[in-house]
Amino acid sequence: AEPLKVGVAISVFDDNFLTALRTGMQTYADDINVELQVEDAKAEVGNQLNQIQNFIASGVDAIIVNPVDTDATISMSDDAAAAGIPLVYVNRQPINVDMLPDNQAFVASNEEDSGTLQTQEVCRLLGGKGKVVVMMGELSNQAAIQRTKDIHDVIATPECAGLEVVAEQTAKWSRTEGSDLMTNWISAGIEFDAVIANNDEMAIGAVQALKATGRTMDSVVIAGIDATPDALAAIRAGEIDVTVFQDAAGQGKGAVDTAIKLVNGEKIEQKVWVPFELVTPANFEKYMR
Amino acid sequence: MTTHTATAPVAPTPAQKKRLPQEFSILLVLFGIAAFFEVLGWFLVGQSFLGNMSRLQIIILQVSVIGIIAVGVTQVIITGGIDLSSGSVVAMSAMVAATFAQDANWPKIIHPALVDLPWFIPLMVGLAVGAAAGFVNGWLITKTRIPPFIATLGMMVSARGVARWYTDGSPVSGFTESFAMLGNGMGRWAPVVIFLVVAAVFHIVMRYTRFGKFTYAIGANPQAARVSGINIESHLIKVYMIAGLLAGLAAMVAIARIKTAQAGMGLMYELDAIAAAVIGGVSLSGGRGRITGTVIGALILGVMLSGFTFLRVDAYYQDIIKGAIIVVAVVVDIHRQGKRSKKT
Amino acid sequence: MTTHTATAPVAPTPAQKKRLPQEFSILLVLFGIAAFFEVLGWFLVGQSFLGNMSRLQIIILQVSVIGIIAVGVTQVIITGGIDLSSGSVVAMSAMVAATFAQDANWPKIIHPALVDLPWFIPLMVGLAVGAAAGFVNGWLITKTRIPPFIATLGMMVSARGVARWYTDGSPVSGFTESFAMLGNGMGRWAPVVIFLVVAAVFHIVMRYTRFGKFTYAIGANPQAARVSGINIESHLIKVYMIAGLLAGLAAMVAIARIKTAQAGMGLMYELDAIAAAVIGGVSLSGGRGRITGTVIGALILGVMLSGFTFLRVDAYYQDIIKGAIIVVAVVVDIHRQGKRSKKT
Amino acid sequence: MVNASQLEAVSPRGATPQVKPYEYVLEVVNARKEFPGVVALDNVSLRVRPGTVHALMGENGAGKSTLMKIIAGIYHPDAGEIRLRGEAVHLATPLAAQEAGIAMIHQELLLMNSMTVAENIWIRREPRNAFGLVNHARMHQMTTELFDRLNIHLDPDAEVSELSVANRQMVEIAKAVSFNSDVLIMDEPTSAITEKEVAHLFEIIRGLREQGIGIVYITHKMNELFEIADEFSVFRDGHYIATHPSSDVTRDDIIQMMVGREITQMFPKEEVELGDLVLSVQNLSLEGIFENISFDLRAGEILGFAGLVGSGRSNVAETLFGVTPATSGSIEIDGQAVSIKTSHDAIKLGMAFLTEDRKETGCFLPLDIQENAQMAVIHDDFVKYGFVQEARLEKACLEISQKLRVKTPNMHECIENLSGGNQQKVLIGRWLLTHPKILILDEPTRGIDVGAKSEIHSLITQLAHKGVAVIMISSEMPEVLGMSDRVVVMHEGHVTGILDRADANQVAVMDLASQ
Ligand SMILES: Nc1ncnc2c1ncn2[C@@H]1O[C@H](COP(=O)(O)OP(=O)(O)OP(=O)(O)O)[C@@H](O)[C@H]1O
Ligand SMILES: Nc1ncnc2c1ncn2[C@@H]1O[C@H](COP(=O)(O)OP(=O)(O)OP(=O)(O)O)[C@@H](O)[C@H]1O
Ligand SMILES: [Mg+2]
Ligand SMILES: [Mg+2]
Repeated sequence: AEPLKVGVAISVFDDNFLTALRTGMQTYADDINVELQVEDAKAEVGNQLNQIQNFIASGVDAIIVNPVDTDATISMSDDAAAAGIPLVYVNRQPINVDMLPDNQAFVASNEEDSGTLQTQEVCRLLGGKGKVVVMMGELSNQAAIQRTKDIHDVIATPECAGLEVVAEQTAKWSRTEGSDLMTNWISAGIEFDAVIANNDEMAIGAVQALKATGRTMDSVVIAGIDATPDALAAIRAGEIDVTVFQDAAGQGKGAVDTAIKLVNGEKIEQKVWVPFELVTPANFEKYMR
Repeated sequence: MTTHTATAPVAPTPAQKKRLPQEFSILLVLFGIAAFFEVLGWFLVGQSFLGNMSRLQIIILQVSVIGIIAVGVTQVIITGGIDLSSGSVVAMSAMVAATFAQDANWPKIIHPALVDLPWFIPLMVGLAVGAAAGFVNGWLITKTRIPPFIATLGMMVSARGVARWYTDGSPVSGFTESFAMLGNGMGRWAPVVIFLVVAAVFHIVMRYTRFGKFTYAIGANPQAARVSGINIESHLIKVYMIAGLLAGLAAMVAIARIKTAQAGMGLMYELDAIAAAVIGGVSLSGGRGRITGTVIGALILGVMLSGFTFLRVDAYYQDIIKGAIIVVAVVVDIHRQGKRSKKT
Repeated sequence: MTTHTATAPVAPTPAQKKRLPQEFSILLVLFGIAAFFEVLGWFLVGQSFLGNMSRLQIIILQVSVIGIIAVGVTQVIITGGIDLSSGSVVAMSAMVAATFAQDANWPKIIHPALVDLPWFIPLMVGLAVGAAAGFVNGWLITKTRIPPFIATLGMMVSARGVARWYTDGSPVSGFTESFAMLGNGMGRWAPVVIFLVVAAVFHIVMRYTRFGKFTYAIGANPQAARVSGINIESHLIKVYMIAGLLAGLAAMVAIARIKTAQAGMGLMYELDAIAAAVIGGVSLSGGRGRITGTVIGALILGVMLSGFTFLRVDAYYQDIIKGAIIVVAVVVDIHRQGKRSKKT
Repeated sequence: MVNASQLEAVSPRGATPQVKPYEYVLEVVNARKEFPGVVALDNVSLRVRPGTVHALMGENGAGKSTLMKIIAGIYHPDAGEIRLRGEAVHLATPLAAQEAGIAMIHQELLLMNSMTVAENIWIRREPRNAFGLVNHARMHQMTTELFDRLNIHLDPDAEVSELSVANRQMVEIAKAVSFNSDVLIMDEPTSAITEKEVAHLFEIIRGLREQGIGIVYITHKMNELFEIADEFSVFRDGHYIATHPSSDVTRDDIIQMMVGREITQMFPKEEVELGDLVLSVQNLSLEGIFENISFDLRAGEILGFAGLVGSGRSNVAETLFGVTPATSGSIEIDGQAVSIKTSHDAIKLGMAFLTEDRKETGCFLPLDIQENAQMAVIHDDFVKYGFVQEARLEKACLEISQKLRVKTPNMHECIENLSGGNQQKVLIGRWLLTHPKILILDEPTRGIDVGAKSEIHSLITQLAHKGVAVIMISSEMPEVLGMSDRVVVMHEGHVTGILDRADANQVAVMDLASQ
């Protein structure tokens, strides 16, 4: 039979996590003989809408979207529904997640867990007490906002009430900016026991800056999210203490599976959660591939 | 000594040879690219590229926003300037105007007192914000004499900052139905209609009005323009204001179409708009170029985008090829126009 | 009728007044901005801005990469051209070279046969990739006569595509210790040293060699340069190749410093590099500007970045202010240089 | 001044005068060059003997510059041969021509404005030290030596952009001389300089001639011809007409050959009944540039402005026209005090201003002839509701360009492709379209051939007849003296005297001009 044709609109290729998601998706699709057409919106919402409409014009069987702007999903949903093409959102929660048409779904990990898992582990390592600096991702990004909120939520619980956030700034998900931000903090004389970063890249940047000033890695707890290969290597080197594995490939695979089910008219759960997993020096080897 | 009959020095050939318009060569490039996709389409996908109404619609639809911006940018380039701020001005106008376009049912309203306003209010706000940004650009360029590249680069960075700051980076959605018509009305053709009207108006302005003639004159030789009695300062300010206004209009069409405004919108639009103009034969050194060329340039970009998806070209290769096509389009155009650019 | 003593028709002031170097005014701008942060620092943060070695280091460190690119871009701008491709060329060189810089212990090796190579091999690869991209730019500009803006815009788009395509978008990490020294050696001063050496070399090249004179001549008046016997084509190709090579070098320093290479690297670096040059007094219309100016321009950008973080300025405001400072720096520079631009 | 022994010190190749095995140092045989739509040169030949000044004459657009550019390796001929010192050569690039011993002063100034005088002169030939680095001190010294030799007073380290047009012209001359070439081409070297510099240049040329250099000299100034040229060749419409020793012919013969008809009157000045006072300027000053300029101008009067280069004549004109508004002083037009802050103000008051530098402040090079001609008139005239009245305008432009005998196929030719003289006519047309009451002409016949020059002169006379008041700045003494009712003489930003036609003669003017 003709292989299924699925159009995939990724918000931005230049993102390590989304690259893992994308390659996971591609590998899986190749295995089960599904043809993917992957597009890069370059973080621009208008581009993405155009790509989806181009998919519709080309008559794909299903569309998978990793939205640039989770508010923009209504018109995407409308367009796909009007053309009768099934649509799956992946990784980023669309604003209309609770009113999706029948042949649409959402596959992701629940961001409420990521920051929570991460901060709880930091809290445990510090014994519930200490000064924390927070490196935020790009502020327009829902995950950055949610993960930062998670941190504050955990600190608001009685067990971790001894934690105090002494500085909180954005390093735009980037290693270079993370490193520069950390250097600036250090030179501003800010003291802290832990760094909680919204992702691993910024955490690695912080490590590099800290090492440069001669601070020993045992004296500070560093936490990231994503469990990228670089972060796992840093855990092995004793530099990063905590990260959270978000199953990128799992989300990609889940999105393809869900799309196929929708094409076949199967009844499915409209929200598919792929769980987060805590990664520490005790279990990191499991995640090294 | 050879003998010569004296001829009158002025000999306007009575039957002036009608030359092909400059845009002709770039139009051929457009057709060439379209034909290329058509042929490959039959071979690789077994489908017609152009014989598909919804694809034709999306081709024009997706260049409408860039096209509207490019019309304004074309004027700026003809004066010998450049506008790098368009993309950021789009974002800024979009964010500000969007907060006036929300309907009362939306969970995340920015100004609770200002909901369900008629559609033209956010539209006016968007245009005004764009024009204001353009005014600042023009003012800086004429009064402080900094190069347009720098003035608009500064605006590019600052306007993006304003866009982010305005709602703390959160997107704004939930527009009234009437406002959304700007991007979806007329059977979804509204953006295209707006684009074509804008292009037609400015085609006429540039070719048949004093304003247009002065714009070319300034780009061709600002000092001579000044001696000819043209008030360069006020004219340039107008030109940059129009460019800003059109960026604002583009923003309104874009957000009405996608029904959300986001601070990251319009990233790199300035480059696409400039590329459309230059592919269309507008000279970056000023004084040369036409709106029709820019429209064709924008269409080339649109055909490329759709064509790639149609042929299922990998996103990686898309960029590689897109870069090459921009170059080739301009090369072909220059070589067809040939003679004019022969000078060292 | 007033009486006048007869003077020689042309009057060169006998005692030639030694003029201040052009960079003087922009140096004042740099000091002004630094002083501004210093004062605000004491008021708002209760700390010295400059009296902190590690901050001074990071200021220079974070501009090193942009600075190296900007040196190459400065040459290009002096010829009257522009290079929009630097950021993408950084990404492309980084990706390609990085796959030759991995050590054997890394879990995701790209070429398993090519690990633990000596540091200069990836370095050479990176430089070669950059120079090749520059060569293509120069070749396109001189042989097909397309404007530099278009040639390098095409390269910007294409090179980014190549960078993504090369490893399917996945980042490359796990560099050998020896390679990482390029970005971390000499007590982390390596990037700064490389930057300053590059700047010094090209300062000499531009001022004291024929190569430099030709570069200025081409930018000042290409026709005059041509009739003076300069081979514009071959010279421009060299200039663009050097710009590409330096982008490649910047890429090597950048990835060695952050120990990873990503396809998204270097985004917008071209604009920062151009901004550094123009802030430093390099004229976009060609023929004017110096490497020292560019270095100061880069430092202004670096001071701004650090200053904002130091004062804990909100990211939103950072952009707004950064845009304004770029403009103000150039305005101040132009007004201090004053007379030269008096002509209408 | 310059003498041969001084020049001997830095003598060119082949310095020792010896029997030369060739008669002509430069020969062009049957050259042809076609541009899209124009045959610029058709089967022309030119032979230049060493040690002579060979003048090349012809109307605007005759193909003189084109041939020179071929000799200098800038253009490639479609057919024909070039022989240097008797041998056929192929000059593929300007560099090849330079190396073959050809130097050229270009008609349009070709200097690198943002570089210094010294850098301009020695570009590609910079002295270098042991490390291969440019030796600036030596370069400065070489420039000073060159300038001393040529008696030029310029700062070698000055930026060219700071120099006046005349001084830039001198830099070009010095640069060309510095090559010590066998063939020196001078394409209208005197178009931007006054009599004094011209005399000086002729000294230089005579020195070079003594050294055996073959000089090709192009000019439209007939009076220069007999002073300096040994031989001359005439081109017309891209064709070779004739070559003669200058002793054999009269000036009228040459004009006859160039134009193909006779031009009886060079300066057709006619007595015109002067009308009312139109313009009255009192104590006009522009700080640092000129001071206390006062003069009156009547309808139908032609007021000449004479002075040395840099005396401030152009600056006064620019100020009158609002390009650089005055810092003090008053201007009255028709008895009304007026304030002229911009050129637009001036145009509205019925003024028109032909600037001296075609390329910098005159032409819109990328635009066509009509667009160039119409630019000053579409402020109010020819405009309805902001729309330009194309048809009316085209007719008017065509009319004026026919009247001025602009040589072009049609109104939509790009002005860039016209010869300099024809460009000048289009610019005059631009201002005539505005029907000015006061017409300011700054070097109106610069670079214009005799035929066109006399046309322009009779046009000026006609305008005067119609009651137009004319201010004419000119560095060509016969022109000022021949055309003016009165002559204002300027020196270093001051008016040193106003002479009536009867009192105005060469000596009187030069006296006032150099004080
Ligand atoms: N680059 C060009 N493209 C097209 N036509 C040209 C070009 N250069 C010159 N021409 C045409 O060739 C002819 C000869 O021009 P040229 O400049 O040689 O004249 P000229 O004798 O030097 O005139 P002038 O005295 O005005 O300088 C003219 O008709 C001119 O329009
Ligand atoms: N923009 C300017 N800035 C400074 N000095 C200037 C400027 N323009 C002209 N000058 C100087 O003013 C003086 C008068 O120049 P102007 O061009 O008016 O003289 P001119 O008598 O018309 O001579 P020319 O025959 O060269 O046109 C010159 O010394 C010139 O260098
Ligand atoms: Mg000529
Ligand atoms: Mg003058």
